[in-house]
Amino acid sequence: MSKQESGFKVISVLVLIAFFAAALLAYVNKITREPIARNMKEETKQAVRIVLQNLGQFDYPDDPLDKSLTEFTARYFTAKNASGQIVGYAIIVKAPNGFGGDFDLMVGIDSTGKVLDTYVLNHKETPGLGDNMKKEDFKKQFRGRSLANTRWAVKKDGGDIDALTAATITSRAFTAGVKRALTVFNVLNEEAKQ
Amino acid sequence: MAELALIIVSAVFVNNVIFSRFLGLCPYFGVSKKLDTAVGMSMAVIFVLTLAGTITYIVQTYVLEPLNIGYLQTIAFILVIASLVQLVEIVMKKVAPALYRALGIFLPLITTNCAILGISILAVQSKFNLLETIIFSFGSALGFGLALVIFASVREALETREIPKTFQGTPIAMIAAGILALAFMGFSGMVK
Amino acid sequence: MNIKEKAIKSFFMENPVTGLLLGLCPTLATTTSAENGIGMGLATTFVLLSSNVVVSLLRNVIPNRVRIPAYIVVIATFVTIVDMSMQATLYQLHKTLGLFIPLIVVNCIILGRAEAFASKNTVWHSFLDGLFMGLGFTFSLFILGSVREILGSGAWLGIRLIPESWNTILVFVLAPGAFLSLGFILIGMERLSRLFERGK
Amino acid sequence: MVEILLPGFILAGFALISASGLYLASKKFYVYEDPRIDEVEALLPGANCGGCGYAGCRALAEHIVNDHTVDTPCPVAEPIVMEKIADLLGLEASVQEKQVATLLCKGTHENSALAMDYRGIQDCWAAVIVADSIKDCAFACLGLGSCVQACNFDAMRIENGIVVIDEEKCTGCGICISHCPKNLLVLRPVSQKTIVTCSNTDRGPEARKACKVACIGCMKCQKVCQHQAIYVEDFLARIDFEKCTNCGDCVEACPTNAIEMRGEQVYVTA
Amino acid sequence: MLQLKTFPKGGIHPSQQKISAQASITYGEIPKQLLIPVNQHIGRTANVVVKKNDVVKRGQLLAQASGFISSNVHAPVDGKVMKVFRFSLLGGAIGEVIQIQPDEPGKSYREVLEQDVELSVDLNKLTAEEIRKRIQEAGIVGMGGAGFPTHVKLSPPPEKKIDALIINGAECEPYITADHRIMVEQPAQIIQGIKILKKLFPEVPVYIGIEDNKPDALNMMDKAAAREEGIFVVPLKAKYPQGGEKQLIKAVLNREVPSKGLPMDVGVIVQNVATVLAIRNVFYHNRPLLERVVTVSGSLVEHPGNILLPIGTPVSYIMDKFNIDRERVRLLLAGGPMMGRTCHSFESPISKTTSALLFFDEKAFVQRQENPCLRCGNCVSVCPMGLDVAIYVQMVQKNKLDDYAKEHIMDCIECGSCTYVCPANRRLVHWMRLGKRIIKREN
Amino acid sequence: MEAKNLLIMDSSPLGLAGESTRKIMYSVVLSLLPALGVSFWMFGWAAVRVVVLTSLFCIALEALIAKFFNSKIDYLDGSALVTGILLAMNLPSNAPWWLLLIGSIVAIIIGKQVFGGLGQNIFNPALVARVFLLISFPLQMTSWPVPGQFDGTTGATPLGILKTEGVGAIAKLKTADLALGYVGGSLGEISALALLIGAAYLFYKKYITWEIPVSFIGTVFVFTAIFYWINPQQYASPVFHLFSGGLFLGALYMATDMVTSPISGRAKLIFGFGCGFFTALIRLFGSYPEGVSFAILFMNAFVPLLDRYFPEKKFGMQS
Ligand SMILES: Cc1cc2nc3c(=O)[nH]c(=O)nc-3n(C[C@H](O)[C@H](O)[C@H](O)COP(=O)(O)O)c2cc1C
Ligand SMILES: Cc1cc2nc3c(=O)[nH]c(=O)nc-3n(C[C@H](O)[C@H](O)[C@H](O)COP(=O)(O)O)c2cc1C
Ligand SMILES: Cc1cc2nc3c(=O)[nH]c(=O)nc-3n(C[C@H](O)[C@H](O)[C@H](O)COP(=O)(O)O)c2cc1C
Ligand SMILES: Cc1cc2nc3c(=O)[nH]c(=O)nc-3n(C[C@H](O)[C@H](O)[C@H](O)CO)c2cc1C
Ligand code: SF4
Ligand code: SF4
Ligand code: SF4
Ligand code: SF4
Ligand code: FES
Repeated sequence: MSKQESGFKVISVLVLIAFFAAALLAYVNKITREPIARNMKEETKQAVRIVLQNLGQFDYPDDPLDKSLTEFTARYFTAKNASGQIVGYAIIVKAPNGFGGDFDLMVGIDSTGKVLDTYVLNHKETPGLGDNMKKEDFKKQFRGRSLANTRWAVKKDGGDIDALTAATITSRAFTAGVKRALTVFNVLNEEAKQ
Repeated sequence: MAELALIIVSAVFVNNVIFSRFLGLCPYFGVSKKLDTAVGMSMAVIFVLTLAGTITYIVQTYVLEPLNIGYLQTIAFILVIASLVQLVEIVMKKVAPALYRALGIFLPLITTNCAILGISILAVQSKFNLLETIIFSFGSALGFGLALVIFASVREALETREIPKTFQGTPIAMIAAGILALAFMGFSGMVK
Repeated sequence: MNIKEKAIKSFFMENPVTGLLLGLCPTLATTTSAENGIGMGLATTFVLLSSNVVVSLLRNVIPNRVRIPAYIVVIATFVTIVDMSMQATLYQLHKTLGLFIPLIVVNCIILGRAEAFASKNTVWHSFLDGLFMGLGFTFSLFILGSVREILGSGAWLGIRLIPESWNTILVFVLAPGAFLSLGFILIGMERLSRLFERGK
Repeated sequence: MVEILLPGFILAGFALISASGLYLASKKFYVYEDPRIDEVEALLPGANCGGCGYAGCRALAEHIVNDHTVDTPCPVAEPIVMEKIADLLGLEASVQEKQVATLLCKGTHENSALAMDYRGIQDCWAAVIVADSIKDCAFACLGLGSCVQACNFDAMRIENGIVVIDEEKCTGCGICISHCPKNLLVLRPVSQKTIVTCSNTDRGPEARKACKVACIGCMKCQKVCQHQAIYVEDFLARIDFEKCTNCGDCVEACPTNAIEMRGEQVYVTA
Repeated sequence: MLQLKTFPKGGIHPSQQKISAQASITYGEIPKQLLIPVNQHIGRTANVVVKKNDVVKRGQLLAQASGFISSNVHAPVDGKVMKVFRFSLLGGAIGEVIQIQPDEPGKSYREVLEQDVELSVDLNKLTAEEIRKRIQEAGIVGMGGAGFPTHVKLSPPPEKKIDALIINGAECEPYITADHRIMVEQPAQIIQGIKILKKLFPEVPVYIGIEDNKPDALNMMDKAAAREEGIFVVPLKAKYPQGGEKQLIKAVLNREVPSKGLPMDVGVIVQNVATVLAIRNVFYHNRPLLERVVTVSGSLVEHPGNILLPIGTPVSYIMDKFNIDRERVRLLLAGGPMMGRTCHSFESPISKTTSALLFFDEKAFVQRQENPCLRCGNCVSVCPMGLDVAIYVQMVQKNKLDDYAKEHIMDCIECGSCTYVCPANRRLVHWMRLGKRIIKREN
Repeated sequence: MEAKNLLIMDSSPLGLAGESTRKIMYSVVLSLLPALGVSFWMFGWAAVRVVVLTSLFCIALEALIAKFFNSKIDYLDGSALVTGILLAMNLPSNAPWWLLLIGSIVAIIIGKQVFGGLGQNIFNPALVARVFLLISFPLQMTSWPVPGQFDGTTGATPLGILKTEGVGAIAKLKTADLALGYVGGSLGEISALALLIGAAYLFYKKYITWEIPVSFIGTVFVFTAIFYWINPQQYASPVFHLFSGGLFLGALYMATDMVTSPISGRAKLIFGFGCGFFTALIRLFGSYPEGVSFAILFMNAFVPLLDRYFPEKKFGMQS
């Protein structure tokens, strides 16, 4: 064993390695930055397309806008048809108090305030239970519902929504999330009218 | 105040490092054969993790973020943690030999314990402030220690039981850990 | 060394997970499905392979005293590269594996192999070692992932095996199931190892 | 270019700070330790995985150096590493003739009958708590196998009331010896073929009564031995392995078959 | 009613079986031959001082103590030394015995005793040294079971101040009634013995502890002690193992002998009643320890009784005398069923510590298959020493004794309560004894 | 060995009190009869089916293991039966047969036999199974048949209602109903009174001691009382907590399992306190409505530590 390596050599080798490592990473970062950013946006865009797919052709901005209400904040995309008319919104809200905490929910709403579709962006609900909220069986009951035509609570709490079996907590959060999105819609709709 | 208490409860029980986050499992199974060792290891982890959480927080907020080089997070953190552990070891050996004999021997083990890096990164991801980061790191380490100490005592007790040959050693340890994880599920949802 | 023998060894007797009990965190955390297991395994294999090669290349340059920090820096570099490129190409998978990609850095297997093998062997041998160790790791992740996916979700590699209306045993995709499955898999692998050993 | 160089410099800065910090600290806080610990540690993988049961590679190295043993192998390292460490510490014992454990008793059920109906815990030590011997001979092998339990190499078994040692499997580790409450086991070099298979130190008549093949201390073997290798003490013949040539004269002379020739007879010329 | 004293923690109530309690002490004859064990005590082996064909007189020294903690052995009758050899003793050990052919076999031992004149003893003239010296010469050892040389016990180092003497008349073991009968029949003599002991420890109160299941003994001793200053009879609530000295001290004085400690550490000396009687005989008859009362009982004994026998009498003599069918005996116990030791030879001789011989057939032996421990804690709750028996035993079985267990296992008094109550039939005492052996072997 | 007229040699003592494992286990079965009777009365044949099936499954599994792996196992010693019955008492009466089978497999194999069988397990087998099932099949394990109605109506347990609907929803429940069993729940948790009667028998036989039940139930009472006192609008009353859920079943029969509880009295008190504390914690703040099983299982892991640091008081420690 070469035990008496000089302090200088020891330090400089490490410094050099660190330098090259970081430089390499910076280079890789430069290459991948674009695709990553695109991936991130793409995911949301994909979601927007899903929740608004019944609208036919539409156009919407690249980045969502923020909307703060008193109790919560939301982000939204405004979908416009070829003639620039608002045909719907894709609103991202936090669904509060799920089994695994709040989760991000995107709700597509048409210009009349009816729910088109929902999409869960990321969540910590239990696989096999809470995450059944992504399933068609559950999602479909929300289509066409508006703030006015529905009691926004699960049946157990005296509302109109059928809860997922053994996942009432998730269902409540989900329902509350959709309701939030509709509230945001109302505000946006008012603003747009003005 | 209540916020901080919740962070601790969450880190110790609800999101226990071992049973919920799956971090630091190698030392968990490696160092749990004897109770005394487990206690020493727990102390060492508590000390180092709290320190590491603090320092990585500083690195992240004052160096990486302002310079916009977040992608160096992993490499910078691990470098800082590794040096920190070694520095602590060197200093402790000289300054507090008694403490070193009790805890120091565990220090090298800790560098490659993914709980340290994992918790540091999680603290950053959770956007905690400095105080919260410290509490979070400390709580997580406490959770690790709790899990480790109970488990070590269980494994010592298993030594005196008639475990079938096939299951002796690691398999029964895994199963015991599994049952313990079942018990820890009871804490789920206590803190969101 | 005979490649076949080496393969059997790193898949069974010296399998990082079931033989050496290393790298447990990703093993347990990311194996909720067979697919995730493979993804994690391959990511690790890549890091293992590259860092083994680089460490082997640098083995005569790096002074003894800083070899560990130096290796860590090398490994961390590759981990970050994997991290970024997965995010760029396999976005969904990267999202599920989450925190455990950066944590490959501290996966004990990698540093262990760098130290135990690559720092003392030629580039080619280190490459092979990294490859087989990595594949052995992937293999056990795949097995564990399969067991948990089949029992916990009633599916395998995403293909539903049992009718939708049947119940699956949810625990297996949760934390307790990970430990329990690994406990039983360890026994199976031990049996297999002994079989191969005797076969020799 | 800047966006590539800047991170490089930053991390290099980190490295510089930590490396020189460590360097200085290791100078300032230097503590003397057995340098061989460092050497052993350098040989170990340094993965610090704890797989060996010690808290990291250094702890294992300390154990190896301080306790002077390589009994705990590192699970990560290639086996050659442990050999190297053994070499480094000069642990390789000089080559010795293989030793095997040997039972100095032939008190099978036929030769020395059971004196009681022992129903306690089936363990030799447990039995001697209840009775000094469970056979007629007070010195006989109890045949309850405490030694068998202790052997790690599966080299012993109980047959017809006494323990039989598989000399192939026996490694001569000697663990069994201290596990026999009757002190009936000794290590002997494998080439030593002549053995007095008795430990009874009672006078002739009593010994005879207790066991058919007991040594009765008649001195015939002592007289017949040309190498002064066998002698009687306390009414029991004993062989000096140094002097014994395995000529077999004593075996012939013994009236009770208490001396035995193991395996092929090998004559060693002085 | 006054709350009777007893030790607080643990203990059991095994069936008493004191069937020989009302049988007066009878006397045996001198058997055809005697086998005198050389070692009947705890301590160093005595040196045999006679050889083959020597003619010995009653009371003559046969073996000389080989140090302070050792004890003399004397010839109980006139006779001739036949040989000295190794033989099975009661309780399974093998040890040296001196075979003596008596001159007058068949002579009633009572007659022999009656030849000993009763001396008058002037207590005031006796000095402490002299008392200790004569007890030592007489080969007195504890007759309560352990056989510890009495002169050693009676010579505590000066820093241990003795402030109480306890006379152990508890006799808590089932079946045994030897001490009981002594107390009923010879209370005055016992008091004489106590008064000799009191000379060694002047002003120190003496307590005679007797369980309440022996009302006649309590009554007799009470009467005998009533006239004496500083001698108190303490009735005790029957509970096994009240007679264990640590338990007795706790019951009588509420003092706890520390772990690994001796009674003298709490200022107490405990002597068995038979020992006290033997001491008395040293002074009133000038007779060393030559005989003792043995209870003969068990399911195969038609007329259980208590018999005074010269030491060295073989069991076979007793079997003949009590008409015990050899063919049927499968279990021979020296001592009671809780602590007594099994024996395997009818020729083994009784010794200074043999308090009872019990004869049983196969039925008495409970064939027990050891089942896994349920951790029910019965063993722990009855252990008078507060040991975590079940846990230690699991460790012993796996050879995984930790320091804590090693520290405490040695405190086991082998009373057998734990095994008695274990629902899983575990041989706990045997394992505990094995554990002690292992620890001793390691040291 | 032929040892016909040789004398028997063994270590003392030679007498035994005559207790046996079977006696203890079958006494436990006996003591469970009142509670079983109540559940049969309330839930009808469905309950009988659950009890019979789990008992059979448990015993049969042990018999199989005895046949193929370890002939030393005495599968009729009653412990498998106790495990089976207690598992049944933790399940809803409408549990499908496969759920019972999986539960029995988990209890006997993962909970007991991998540790070496009777007496060797660290964790309570029936509870391992119950928690395993609860987590795996929340659907089946959270819909409880309503007692006295045999038409398959299901509802939530009082604690379930409390958790999902808040304090207001439980106001209409009467304590007497809770104690006597007129509320939804698993077979064994519906009647505290019947359980108490059975436990009194075990207590009389000294198979269980007072420490664990008293400190367990007492701790739950005290903690829930504190929160009730702080805010009765948000937290249910301690009396409600006492008589709902599996508290009595857990405290009297499951935390007292001798194999998986500590030995000394002091340790038992602490064990009971821990069980009570975590039960209250989970009930008040967790997302599971009931915490008894989790709490006991969690405390089971502390038993080796408790045994070690709170051993029996040693003789000779009085200074
Ligand atoms: C392991 C486990 C995970 C669970 N995950 C969820 C979940 O993700 N979402 C949810 O609403 N309930 C979940 N639950 C169920 C709740 O604890 C609770 O029983 C249920 O929400 C209320 O039940 P109900 O729908 O039957 O009224 C989970 C239960 C268990 C055992
Ligand atoms: C090595 C040893 C030394 C002893 N020393 C004394 C002593 O100095 N004083 C004393 O009163 N007893 C002494 N004893 C006797 C014990 O206190 C006790 O009486 C004896 O072991 C028998 O106890 P048992 O019949 O209760 O089992 C000693 C015992 C032993 C084994
Ligand atoms: C469990 C146990 C029970 C005992 N029972 C008695 C008894 O009943 N009577 C008695 O005299 N000694 C009994 N002993 C012996 C005493 O502890 C003690 O050794 C004796 O009283 C001391 O007196 P000695 O030296 O005169 O024999 C017992 C010992 C033990 C360990
Ligand atoms: C008082 C008592 C309570 C018991 N409680 C349980 C229990 O809750 N769960 C169980 O599986 N077995 C129980 N058993 C049975 C037995 O102890 C159990 O199967 C062991 O844990 C298996 O080793 C109990 C036994 C007794 C005597
Ligand atoms: S213990 Fe060692 S010496 Fe004894 S028989 Fe076995 S291998 Fe040979
Ligand atoms: S040799 Fe000794 S230990 Fe082995 S069986 Fe014989 S008596 Fe027992
Ligand atoms: S452990 Fe010893 S002292 Fe305790 S009850 Fe058993 S035999 Fe008696
Ligand atoms: S009495 Fe027997 S079963 Fe009970 S704890 Fe003690 S050893 Fe175990
Ligand atoms: S992978 Fe080894 S500690 Fe996490």
